Amino acid sequence: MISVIVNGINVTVPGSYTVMQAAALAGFEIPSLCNHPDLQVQDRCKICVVDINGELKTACTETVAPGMIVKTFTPRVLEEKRKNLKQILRVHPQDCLQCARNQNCELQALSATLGIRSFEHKLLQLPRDTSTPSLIRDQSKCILCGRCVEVCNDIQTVGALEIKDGIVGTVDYRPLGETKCVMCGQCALACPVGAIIENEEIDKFLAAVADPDTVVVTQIAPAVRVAVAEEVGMRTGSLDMLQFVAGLRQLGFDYVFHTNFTADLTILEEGNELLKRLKEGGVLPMLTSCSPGWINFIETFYPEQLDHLSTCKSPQQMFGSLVKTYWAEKQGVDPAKIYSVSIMPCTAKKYEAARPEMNDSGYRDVDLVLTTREVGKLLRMCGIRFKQLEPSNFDSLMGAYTGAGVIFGASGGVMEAALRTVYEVVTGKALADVNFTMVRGIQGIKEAEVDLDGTVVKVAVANSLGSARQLMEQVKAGTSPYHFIEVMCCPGGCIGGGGQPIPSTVADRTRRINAIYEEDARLPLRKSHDNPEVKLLYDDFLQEPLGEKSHKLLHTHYTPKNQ
Amino acid sequence: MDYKEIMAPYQDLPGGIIEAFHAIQKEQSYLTEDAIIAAAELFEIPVKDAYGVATFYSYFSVNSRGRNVIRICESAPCHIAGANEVIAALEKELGIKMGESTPDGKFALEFAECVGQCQATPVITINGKPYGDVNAEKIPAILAEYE
Amino acid sequence: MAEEMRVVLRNYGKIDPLKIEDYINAGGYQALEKARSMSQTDVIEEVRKSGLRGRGGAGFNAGQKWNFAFQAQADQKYVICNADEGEPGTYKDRTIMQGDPHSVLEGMAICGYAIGASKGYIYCRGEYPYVVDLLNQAIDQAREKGVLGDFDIEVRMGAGAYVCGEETALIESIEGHRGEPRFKPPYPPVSGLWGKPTIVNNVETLASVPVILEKGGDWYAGLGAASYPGTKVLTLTGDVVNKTVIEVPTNTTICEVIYDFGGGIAGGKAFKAVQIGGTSGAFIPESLLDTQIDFDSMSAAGASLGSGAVLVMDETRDIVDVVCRIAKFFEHESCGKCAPCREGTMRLHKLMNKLNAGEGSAADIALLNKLGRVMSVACLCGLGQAAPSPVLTTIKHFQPDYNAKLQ
Amino acid sequence: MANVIIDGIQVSVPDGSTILKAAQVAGVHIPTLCYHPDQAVKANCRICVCEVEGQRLLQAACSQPVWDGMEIKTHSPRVLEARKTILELILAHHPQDCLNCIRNQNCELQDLANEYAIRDNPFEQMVRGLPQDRSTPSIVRDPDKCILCRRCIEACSVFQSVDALGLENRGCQAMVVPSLGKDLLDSPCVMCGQCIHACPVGAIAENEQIDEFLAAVNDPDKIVVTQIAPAVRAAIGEEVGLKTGAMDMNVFVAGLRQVGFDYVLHTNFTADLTILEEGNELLQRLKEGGKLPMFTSCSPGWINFCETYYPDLLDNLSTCKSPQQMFGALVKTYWAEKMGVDPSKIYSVSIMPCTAKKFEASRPEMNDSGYRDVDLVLTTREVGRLFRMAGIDFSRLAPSNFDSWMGAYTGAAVIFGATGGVMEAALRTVYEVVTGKTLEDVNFTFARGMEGIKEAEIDLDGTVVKVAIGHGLANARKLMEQVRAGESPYHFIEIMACPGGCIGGGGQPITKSNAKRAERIQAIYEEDAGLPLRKSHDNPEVKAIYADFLTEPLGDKSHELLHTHYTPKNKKFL
Repeated sequence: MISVIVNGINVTVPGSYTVMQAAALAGFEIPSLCNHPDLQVQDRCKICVVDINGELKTACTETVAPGMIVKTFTPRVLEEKRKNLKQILRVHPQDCLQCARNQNCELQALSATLGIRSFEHKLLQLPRDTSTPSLIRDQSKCILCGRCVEVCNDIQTVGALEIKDGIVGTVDYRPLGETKCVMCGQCALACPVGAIIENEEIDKFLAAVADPDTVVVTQIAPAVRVAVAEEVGMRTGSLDMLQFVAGLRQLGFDYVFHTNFTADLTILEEGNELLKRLKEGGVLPMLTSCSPGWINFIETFYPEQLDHLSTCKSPQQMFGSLVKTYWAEKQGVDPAKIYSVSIMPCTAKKYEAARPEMNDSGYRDVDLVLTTREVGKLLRMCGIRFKQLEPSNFDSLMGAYTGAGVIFGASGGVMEAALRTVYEVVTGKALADVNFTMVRGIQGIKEAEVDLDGTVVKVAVANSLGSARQLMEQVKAGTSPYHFIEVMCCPGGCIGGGGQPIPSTVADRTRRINAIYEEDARLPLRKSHDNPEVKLLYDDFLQEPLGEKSHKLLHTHYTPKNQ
Repeated sequence: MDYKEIMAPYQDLPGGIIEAFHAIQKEQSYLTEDAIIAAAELFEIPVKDAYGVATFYSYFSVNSRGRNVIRICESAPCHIAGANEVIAALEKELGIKMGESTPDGKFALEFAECVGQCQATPVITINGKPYGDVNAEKIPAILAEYE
Repeated sequence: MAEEMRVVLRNYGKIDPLKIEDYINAGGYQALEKARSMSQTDVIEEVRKSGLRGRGGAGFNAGQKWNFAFQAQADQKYVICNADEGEPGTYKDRTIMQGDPHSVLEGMAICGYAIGASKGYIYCRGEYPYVVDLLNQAIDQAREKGVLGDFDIEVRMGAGAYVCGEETALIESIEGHRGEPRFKPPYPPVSGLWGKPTIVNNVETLASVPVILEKGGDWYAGLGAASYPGTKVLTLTGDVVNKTVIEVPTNTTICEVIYDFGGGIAGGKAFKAVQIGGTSGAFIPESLLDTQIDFDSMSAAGASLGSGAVLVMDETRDIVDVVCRIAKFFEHESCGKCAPCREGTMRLHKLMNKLNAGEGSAADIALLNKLGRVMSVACLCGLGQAAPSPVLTTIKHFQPDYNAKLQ
Repeated sequence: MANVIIDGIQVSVPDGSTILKAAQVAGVHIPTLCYHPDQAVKANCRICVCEVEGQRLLQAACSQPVWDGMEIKTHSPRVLEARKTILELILAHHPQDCLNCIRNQNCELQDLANEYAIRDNPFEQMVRGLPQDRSTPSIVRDPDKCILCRRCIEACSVFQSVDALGLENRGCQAMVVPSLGKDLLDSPCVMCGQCIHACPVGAIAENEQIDEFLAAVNDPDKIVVTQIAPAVRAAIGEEVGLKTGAMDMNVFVAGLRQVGFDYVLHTNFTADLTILEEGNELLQRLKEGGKLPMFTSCSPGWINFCETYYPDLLDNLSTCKSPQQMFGALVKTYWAEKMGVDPSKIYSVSIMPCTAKKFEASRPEMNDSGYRDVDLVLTTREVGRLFRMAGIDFSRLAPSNFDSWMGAYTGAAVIFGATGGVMEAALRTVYEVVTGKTLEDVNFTFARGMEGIKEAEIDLDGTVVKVAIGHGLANARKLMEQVRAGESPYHFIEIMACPGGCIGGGGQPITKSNAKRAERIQAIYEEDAGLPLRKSHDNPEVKAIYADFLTEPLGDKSHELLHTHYTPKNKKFL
């Protein structure tokens, strides 16, 4: 332990502490732009300068030393901070009033904090990169903090972004759509400003609502509810699902359904697929296929392993093809008039919905994907105050769900849901305890062995593409010991998706995961095969898992990406 | 100029400040600061309100301008009847641009919206008196009336 | 061949406007006398029954309006004659006041009796100083003759603000303020001039009243179109043979107005467009010429009767140029109080200028449409709500003119 | 009662309620911009437009009354299109400089732009390009940022009856301007800064002088001394994310030391002193037949107002300087002597809830110490910014005591921050001085609260003194008209320029509503009640200063340092 004096206050801290951490303990927040709680020290913005024994140094890089005297706020320090900030502001567009990160921007907040009143402004107007349906990069707004690069390379191991010639950008300055980008959007969560954001499609939604001939239906992904509360100033997970439904009706949705419904359906299809592969000697380990960022990743980096993927479409796309067939038929609605909107925690879902093959219903299966953030914007735009809203039920036929559907939102959830069903199907017994806690939590790779009446199934769960890569290297080498692997592209699973509220730090993600399992625990039905509307769907329409209709509407194939 | 004396007849007229401003402008064609202050005192309203009124109406000017105010209608009917040629002719004749006054302080040239003489477009007014079916040839004679 | 029907202009050109005796000899002030022999409610009922609707543009039933003011309890009420005829292309109120001022005074006095007001104002636009003189003379004569009884009328002069044609802006102006409209409700019949119940009627409306009292509401209701009975005074301007003022029954069609009364297009050219109702009116293409001029028929055709100005344009006219000029008018005349009008009129003009200069794009036209749509429903008063009408209707009906100027 | 349905929610509201009121009852949020809870309805921004079933026109929620059976949609596609378009229009005419705007992160327009997710504004960006008005030491106007909501005009005219701001021109040329289109300094502006609170954006703000403070701190030869005005503590917490009144005084002192003050003293000290001087002045006037009623003179906005609008009544003003200026004169004389420091090295900074104090400190006559008595005035907001710049976590900061000689105070001084406080403090002292008895209850509750004019009769052992309290200059005007007409029944009148007194001063955290002012007042009286000493004459350091330096109230030294005179303002344009 080392004692240092920060602004005249004596603090004793571990020797590994940076000055920034020591100052925080003494009660002084040292602002910074490039610093991120989950990432490495970047030391790029130089905003965190402090006076250490009379010298100006960055607080994020300096570690404490005995007898150190630190001053975090002197006229000289402030002048230096302002000078460094103005250096960044100099080339930053002054368009806060039209920026997607207005009022949720670290640069804007810092400018206010440091009382910037004037600065030299020489804007370099660079083009916006709109080459993907998922993400928009606005290079003009980049402040060179490097956080996106670290996330893309170190956490996701995608390597679409790099720092070269002092510029943070795509590899070889190529449009994002021509890089290895999997559109997971983790970069958007890391960005302190508006340099990388989701492709906002609010206006398309508003136009659909304004069109009296259109029936606007929506599905809500499992991870959305817990996080959307954060967008409207409520605690994580505190928004009641049925009030959320009421809020969505206020926004103009004609029918509100739940992706949880097709999550349950996925379990029946995918569980049976797994059993079939186990029984009939199919390609193993089988890999889950719900996460479009993950699909993009495997198509790009492990094209030769595509056979391992379950042929199941993601719940979003299963839903899309069913709503314009099964539901339209039952409801007596012209499918041509249905405008199918999905609310997703995910930016890659925008890409998935736009895939050319995703039109098995005879129409675009999903017309529009809105992220949690975009729905948050809509809720704020329409002034929705959830507390005042009478709870409203989901619409029927595709609105019922079980706890198994809910936990799809967290890493390990698909695995746990599958195990709940597979166990009962194989053994014919009721599970004594539906909680498979060994697959829960935020750690990158989790594994378990499950005894199905004598057959031991080995499973693994990975979240973040860096973790996925580890498991895939085993698969590729033929050394994978697993029968079934769940992969979620984003750290923590969908609750940490690229479309989720900003910030999405590990702490935020953990809170959301907890909220997911709390919801699961509260529900009367927690096993997918108990979902009454799923049963009805098989009785009335699909007949059986992996049947002909299922194959047409619920399954797909994958193609290698040649980047 | 004794502004208060000019405005006195309107003093007891509720809301008579607009009439009072008209009266002052009859004498000197625009409203000076002193005139506005005098009006505010006379009508017992804040100066800022008197100023607000003086700058709201297009007939009032708070800037010095020529004695005889020529206003050219440029509303649609006059516009299609050739108001632009009349404007050009006036500018040429007086040697000033729209919005300016002649150096001798005799004329001010201003745009006006419709003056309600649309049976005889294009129309100009001088000190409120309308002249219809104006064209470039007629202008010298009209101006001569104000020599 | 359609024929003029002179109700409002019954004495126009027949009497000396400066001789009250002429007016009285022509039967003037008898309606007022008759009204005063009736109960207030009967007078109002007679006017209501006539179906007379405001001739200033809004088309509200006059009797109903009077009834609101009659019902309102107050120690003082006012009648205001709106003579702030500011719509470009309109001079019918001037014609009425210049030709037959007493018909207006009599109409005001009848209204005053009906609602219980002893004081009237005529708010005459600043562009008509000579009319103000004439009205003052007429009022003096009427006072001398004692025909107005205890009803007093004062003339107030505007000072160049189109927006003062809006009744609450007009009231503000009489009160000596900036002519900015008030938000409504409260409406003037409940709270108007100095917060008192006030009727603001247009010159033409008031000039119609004596005849209605004299011949009966039923008689008037039988004239013209049933939903908007009576006659309408129109002023014909632009590329029409007869630039003149006419009065016709309200079931007359636009075609009849232009060709029968106006003598058709001047110079042997072909018709292109007509803008009716003043500068905020819709542009009407040939295909709609058979529309009747009454309020409801015009509304159904996406147009308005407005003040009754009829601006005819021949085939040579550049619609975009004319609309650009109109947009400048609104930029100049917006009072600046409400944001969509203050900013919107300026943007309409800027965008029209851009298009007119051949620098515009299809996106600019789309933006004009959006802006116009919003202004027409969100502005505080009629000025901002109507300002986009020429733009929107020409984009709709004269698309080729716009396309020809696109970049 | 009218039953209405808003976005499907049924509510019953009194007849005549506006849609906005009904929406509040229903818990439905409708955005506003020109609307101000304490002002008249303006309906000019049109942001609050809603759709009423069966109507072609959208209606402004702030002005449209409901009727029984009315069905309202607050966010239908038509409504959203209108609001977005109106915002785009306003934004296209507003400078894009959030990153260096004084209202960044505390701006109603920025909020709305965010709420309506304005992105690519289709309207071409235009800025008026008008010059900033920096003519006064208190207030900076940036007309380019004005959105013409007119809230400042109403604050100036209706709350304050100052009539400095009005409208000029019309249409898109319309502008809010000081009278006659001049600079603020040439207008009747009293620099109270109430317009700043009313402004939703950065078009009117205090003259920010943080950099001058930092330069002084940076100068090793300067001893930076501060005084804190009574109303500051109650509100400063709001600037750093604490609840109103939640900032502990001694933690606040510690915070001030962190940002660079060498000595932290308290204006409360001279507030107590003011009571002794002013109380004795009142007694003298009562006894010797001086000019009555006597007016308090602590509030510089009020002094400006009196000098501007009631020059004929200047003799009624107490000759006492304001506590700020008494402090300024003493810190460079008495305190310098006591501390043994060179007064020329003292840089005297006062932390004030007030913008007019900046003007007061710059008055040429305010140099009785032989130096500028007060070198710099920082408002509560500016100090809040300093705290945020320094990143101070107040929950972790150890409390620190005031420095001595001019740091002690009583509850009587604390309540100077609220309307009625000076009166109550004076009565606590005057009563005991005149009667020689101890007050049983020091709480003169009649003097408290947000009511515009408060009055009372106080029996001082047989002598009945009539007093009145006015806050907000419109109320002051009412009392002054009585005085001018010779009809004022009062002996002593307290006036504070700002609604609610100093807690509502123009330099306080931006407050849109009187409700917030009432909260701060409560915090003030809670502090008073918690103090051991609550009467100015009990202040030990005040006793010391009379014993050591001043000798007696209204004595020679007092007259030299603590009293002043007033001069009529020859403003041509009232």
